[in-house]
Amino acid sequence: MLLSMQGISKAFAGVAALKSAALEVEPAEVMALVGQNGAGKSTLIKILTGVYRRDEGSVAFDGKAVDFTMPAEAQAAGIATIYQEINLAPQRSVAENIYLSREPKRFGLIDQTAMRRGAEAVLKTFNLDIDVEWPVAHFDAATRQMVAIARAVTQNARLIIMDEPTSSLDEREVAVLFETIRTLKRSGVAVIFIGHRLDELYAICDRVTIMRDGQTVAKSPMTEMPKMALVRHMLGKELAAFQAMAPDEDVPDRPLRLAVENAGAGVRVRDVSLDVREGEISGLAGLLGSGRTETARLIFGADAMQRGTIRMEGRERTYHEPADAMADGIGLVSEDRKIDGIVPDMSIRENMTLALLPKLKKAGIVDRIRQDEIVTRYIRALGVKCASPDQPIKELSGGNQQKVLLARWLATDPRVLIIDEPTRGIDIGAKSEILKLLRSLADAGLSVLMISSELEELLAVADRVTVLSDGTSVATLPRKDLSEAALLSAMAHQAGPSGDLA
Amino acid sequence: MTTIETPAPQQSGTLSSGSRLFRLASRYGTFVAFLALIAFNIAVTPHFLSWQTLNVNLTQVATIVIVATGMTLVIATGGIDLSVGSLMAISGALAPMIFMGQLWPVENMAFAVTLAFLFPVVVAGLFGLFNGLLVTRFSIQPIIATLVLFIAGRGIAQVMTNGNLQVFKNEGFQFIAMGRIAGVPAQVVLMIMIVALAAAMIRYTVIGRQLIAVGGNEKAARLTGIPVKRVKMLVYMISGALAGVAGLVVVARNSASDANLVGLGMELDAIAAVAVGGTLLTGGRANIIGTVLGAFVIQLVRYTLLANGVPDAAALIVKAGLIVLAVFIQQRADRR
Amino acid sequence: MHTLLRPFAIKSSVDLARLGVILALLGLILFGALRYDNFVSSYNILSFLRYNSMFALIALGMAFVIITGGIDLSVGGTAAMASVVAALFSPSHWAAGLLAGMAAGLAVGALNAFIITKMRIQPFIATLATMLAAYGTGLLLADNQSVSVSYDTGFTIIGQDDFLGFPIPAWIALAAYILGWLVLEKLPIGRHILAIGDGEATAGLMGLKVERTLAAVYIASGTLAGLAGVMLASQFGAGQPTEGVGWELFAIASVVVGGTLLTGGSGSVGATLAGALLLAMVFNILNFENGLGWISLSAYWQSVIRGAFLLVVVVLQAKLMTRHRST
Amino acid sequence: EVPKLTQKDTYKVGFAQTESNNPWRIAQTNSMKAEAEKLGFQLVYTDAAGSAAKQVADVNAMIAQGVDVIFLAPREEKPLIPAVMAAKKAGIPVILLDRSVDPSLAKAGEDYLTFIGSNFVEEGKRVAEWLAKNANGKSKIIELEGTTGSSPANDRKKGFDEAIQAAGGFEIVASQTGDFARDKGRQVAEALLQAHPDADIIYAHNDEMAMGAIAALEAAGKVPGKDVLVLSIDGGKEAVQAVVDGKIAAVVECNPRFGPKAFETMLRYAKGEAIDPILVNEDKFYDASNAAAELANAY
Ligand SMILES: Nc1ncnc2c1ncn2[C@@H]1O[C@H](COP(=O)(O)OP(=O)(O)OP(=O)(O)O)[C@@H](O)[C@H]1O
Ligand SMILES: Nc1ncnc2c1ncn2[C@@H]1O[C@H](COP(=O)(O)OP(=O)(O)OP(=O)(O)O)[C@@H](O)[C@H]1O
Ligand SMILES: [Mg+2]
Ligand SMILES: [Mg+2]
Repeated sequence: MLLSMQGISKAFAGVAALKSAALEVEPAEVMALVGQNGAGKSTLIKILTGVYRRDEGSVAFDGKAVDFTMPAEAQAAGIATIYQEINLAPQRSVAENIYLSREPKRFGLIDQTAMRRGAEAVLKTFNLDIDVEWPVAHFDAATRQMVAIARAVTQNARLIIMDEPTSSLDEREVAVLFETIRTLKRSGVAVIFIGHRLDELYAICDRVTIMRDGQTVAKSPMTEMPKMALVRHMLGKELAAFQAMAPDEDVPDRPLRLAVENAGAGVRVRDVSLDVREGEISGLAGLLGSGRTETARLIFGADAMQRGTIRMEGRERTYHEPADAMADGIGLVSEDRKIDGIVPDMSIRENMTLALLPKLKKAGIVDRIRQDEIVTRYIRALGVKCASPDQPIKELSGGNQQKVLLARWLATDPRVLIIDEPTRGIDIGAKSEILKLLRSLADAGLSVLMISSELEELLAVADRVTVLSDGTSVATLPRKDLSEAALLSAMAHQAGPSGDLA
Repeated sequence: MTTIETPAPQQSGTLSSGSRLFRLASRYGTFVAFLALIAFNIAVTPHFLSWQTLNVNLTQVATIVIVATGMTLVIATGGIDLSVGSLMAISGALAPMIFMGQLWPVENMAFAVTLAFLFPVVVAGLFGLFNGLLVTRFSIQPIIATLVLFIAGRGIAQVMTNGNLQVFKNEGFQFIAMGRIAGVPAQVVLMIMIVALAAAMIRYTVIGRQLIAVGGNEKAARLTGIPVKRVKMLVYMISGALAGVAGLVVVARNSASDANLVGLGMELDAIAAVAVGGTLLTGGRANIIGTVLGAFVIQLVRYTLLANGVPDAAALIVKAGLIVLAVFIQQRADRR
Repeated sequence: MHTLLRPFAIKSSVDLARLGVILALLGLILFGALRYDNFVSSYNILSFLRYNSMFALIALGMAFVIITGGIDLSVGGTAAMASVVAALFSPSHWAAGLLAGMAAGLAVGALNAFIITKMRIQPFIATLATMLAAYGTGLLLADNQSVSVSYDTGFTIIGQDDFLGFPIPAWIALAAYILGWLVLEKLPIGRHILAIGDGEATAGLMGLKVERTLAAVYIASGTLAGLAGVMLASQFGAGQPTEGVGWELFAIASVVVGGTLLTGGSGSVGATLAGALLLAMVFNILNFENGLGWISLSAYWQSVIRGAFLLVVVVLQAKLMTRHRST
Repeated sequence: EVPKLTQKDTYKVGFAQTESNNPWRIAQTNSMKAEAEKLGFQLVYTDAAGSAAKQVADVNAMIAQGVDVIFLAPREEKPLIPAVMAAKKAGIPVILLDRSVDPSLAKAGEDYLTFIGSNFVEEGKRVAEWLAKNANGKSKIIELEGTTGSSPANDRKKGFDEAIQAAGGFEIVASQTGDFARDKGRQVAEALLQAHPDADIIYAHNDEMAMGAIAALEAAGKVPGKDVLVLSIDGGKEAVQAVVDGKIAAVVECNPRFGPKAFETMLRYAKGEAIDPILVNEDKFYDASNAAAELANAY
């Protein structure tokens, strides 16, 4: 056995995150680690790699008892880790990030050429052709994720841990990643794969370990664990159905709420036109780097729009600041919760009501009673797993943070909600809850502009999908024309020169 | 398929009463340090237990607290304000010039004194606004942005007075430092009012919560519609204005304004008070009461060393050790 | 991009700011040369370099500290204390003075490292405290007075003599800067320092030995401050426990004018040198301006002008950076 | 030998001031400036902002600019030696004002022309001697020192402490720095009076701290001049007025008006006259007996 973690317990400030959890991995196998948001997956991993110290339990790696006190030791022992929140040094170059802490050297000095060549070579195997000397911050989330994966893969580790590696990847890249994992497996490397997309787990994993509430509740070969059983173990109950929720027919005569015409700024958004109507979910699809996030930021006034017009409920508007867009009833749940979303040291309560604060005041003073009422309501409605509303949001698991951010915007009662990758990092139970919630809000009159890389999600809830390619809106598919094939072909057909699908 | 039997869920969140006591004690780390200092003084320092001691320490700490309150707000947004000492000098130089008729003739003394209270504070506030502008409009890092006025501000005060000492006697104006309200020194009353207002602002008002959010994650704050720039300009302005108030107190207390020395080194005392009080310099938190306690600790350390005849050189070392110790205790408390 | 051009590529707004400081330095030199007699005389250049080498050394250490996202306020106090220690040891041997002074600096650096990495106190507060402690120790050791160095053991050569026509302090500073450049740009630890400045937690997760690296940086900064203290003692013939006030701010300003962000994660050794020289040049120019006799600048106007100059430099730099960012 | 000074109509003279953060220094600078203006000389003025090292750099900049004479108010005895030597090497005569340099390293009449000024040790001593005669049974002293490490603070302490020891019957109950500043002086006096309520003499190293001490006394409900004797050094107008008012018991003058004497000495040297190595300022002593009469002459 390569890795054996037994009886692991860990409490944060007296609240148990792990209660005697266990994890075992054989050499050359891909072990799926699944569980609801907050089940303790990331914590278990961080205990293994020495980020946190365990309260109880034992860890054996490669037959020897180990107790890493910092990630450097785990790395030296042959464990490479891609953490859930992508951990790269943003201002350092791609090449440096891949080789950080084990730089190639010549005469004691860093061998820049070897480093660049090496980085280019690995990234080529991931079909990524980028200038490796640019800072990582220059690239989008997906590219960064790939760089993090490349870094882990090139460490010659015996065990690679991937905590939700695919959450910001599109299908092409997922395919590339899986090919890489298979290659690793063939060379005897074991992989721990944490993820919420069940199809992916079944596609790549050999065995599965299921966690619930800080405990290991089941483990079995993947093939012996039917989907329904897996979900039941995970949730501790049956899953509510997750099917098409959008009405089958178009309702063309709904009034237009938000109309964007020929919007553009810089090179990332060239020419985007899209409509969001009253009471509908309008999807925004596109390959990685097609400019969806940038478009959302333009509409919301977070970046300056250089060309084009925005019409909100018929009136032409210019938004210089997010506050302007908010005043018109627009909200944006941003894609990167760590950078653009949470205020880490503030409590859940405060984070949830941040956007709402100006409306919560009486003579400049926050109305605590209403605040509490709203917070309690949304914690219950979205099932946020937390010790109390006063807990700092940074202590929540990734998925639960996402729920708080969603609540932040729902609480403002917006007329248009732009939502960028709403279910990233959210467990399957909560995912269908969130989609259902969005759908019912739309049915009640809210207009949603939903950016998603998961086509099935768009297919399930969107009334209409606009497809972006290389910063340009290339197609708008009405409900009746929506299908995975249609979306893919629209995305691929118009893919720019850098696109591989042609 | 193997399924592990789920053990009965354990009760979590229970703590032994001993560790709970420790948590309680260390949660108020600064307060404990403060009490320890008082106990030490009662035992060692001659004539410590008297009203006059309290009076001396309260009046001396007032200016630090006033400045440190503004500093806490600035630090909460992730900034820092090095210019406070220089702004004290500017406001301290301006006030006597007004009621001594050097700027414009004094026709009505009551009016001139009122103006001498308001005008310098407004000017200091405007200089603070200037800091804020540098930080927001030009995205200059706070240390450097406020370093500009740290260097130039005292020069401005010196140029205004030609470096000369301004000696004056003006009962109306000096009430702010010499007067008593219900037996309590006026500057102490002023200090309490400012602290109470600031604490209430942080805790209860929208703008207070917003400035914490700005310090905690500026990008996220902007995306929730918080007017980040305006919030920042406001805190720098408040910090400047409060430094202006402190400058008035100092010159009023001394019956003299010396542009060269008023507020010299105040920025470090204020920052130390904030840090000892448990507000992280990285922003995203503000603990006004902690700052007050921090300032009290620093004042008491100073008093203790003076009263016990510790020579200056050794006093510096002791002060250094105590600052580190106090912050250490406070941080351990926070982490628990 | 053509491979030859690669190193010159402006990949970040910070690169542009660095270019700006070098241009500003050249501009100021040109201004001085055209306006004042004897400004470019060898006497002025050499005494300028001799005097400012101390500050350049401190700025170098500060640059590394700031790149990690920290700050070191103790450098001035450390230099003062080290000058006293060096002076006290100088009678036995010149090398004893040199090493003792550097060791004193190293000790303060190590104390900083301990307080910051082990006690986990923020650098600003930790080094504020050690600044006080260093001054106190220096005053105690010196008995509140300047301590004469020995003129017999050759200790004063370090600060007062020339080598190949250049002041020895300038050689020392130059050597330190070349070493610093090598460390930052060419050695793994330099990259680690940058990565730590980018995000300490992240760097830890990427397997860097954060504490050890941080400790090395603070120790280096302390040692460089110690070396500056040795120069102070040697150049002026005395250990001076009350010198060094405000040196830390000068060093911080130099680093920032050199385009290094206080938020850490980026920085350049060369531009720091340019920044230090630029700010020092302002003093030199003000002295010459006084000599012209057009305006007899009072000391007060001098500080207003220095502040205004700093303002102009940082505002221009900020403009450069935002312009670059938006394109 | 000291470099020669040729006789000219006008000169370019350098004045390297140490700092300008107190009234005394400002008076000194103004006096120098006024005299240079009167004579029509070009004055190159620098301010070292309290740093001996910067002062050396300032002197070097003066040398580079080719001044004829350098007036140097050395911040410290030892660190300014390189400046004196550099000027000598460059052929520029140096006149030291108000503080001297280490006599074992540089000599008057050899390395520099002369030293004009007062003797800080002597000042402290004069205060102590006055006290010995006029204390009227008061004996417990609080001493407010100048800035730690500065030579006037060290010397005024030394002169006073030694003489008061010699006089016998006195006790210095506390001695702490007030940084030569009024505010700090007041705060320190407040704390010390609190810890030592029996103190009945306050000796301050300069007027500013003495004024602060008076404020502290009044705040503590004591009467300066009656309950507690306040003594000071510097003798500026405000302090002499306080002597007249009975708040300060006695003050030793330390006159900052160096201009006339400094330039006169320089011109005499240019004419070829021999100059004494030390030109001591005649400093007055004010107490109740003469303060009212001398008030008009105080600086
Ligand atoms: N640093 C911390 N301080 C306090 N509580 C924490 C901390 N880190 C994690 N927790 C808590 O531990 C529990 C497990 O969190 P963890 O991040 O391991 O969940 P996860 O299974 O990775 O969830 P997700 O799928 O959302 O990423 C959560 O309840 C979380 O709030
Ligand atoms: N593989 C890549 N190589 C170079 N640049 C890239 C790459 N991927 C993205 N980018 C940059 O990102 C820009 C658009 O990013 P944006 O985040 O708007 O896209 P997105 O469609 O929202 O993608 P995501 O799925 O990551 O959210 C592109 O114009 C490009 O400059
Ligand atoms: Mg997780
Ligand atoms: Mg995106």
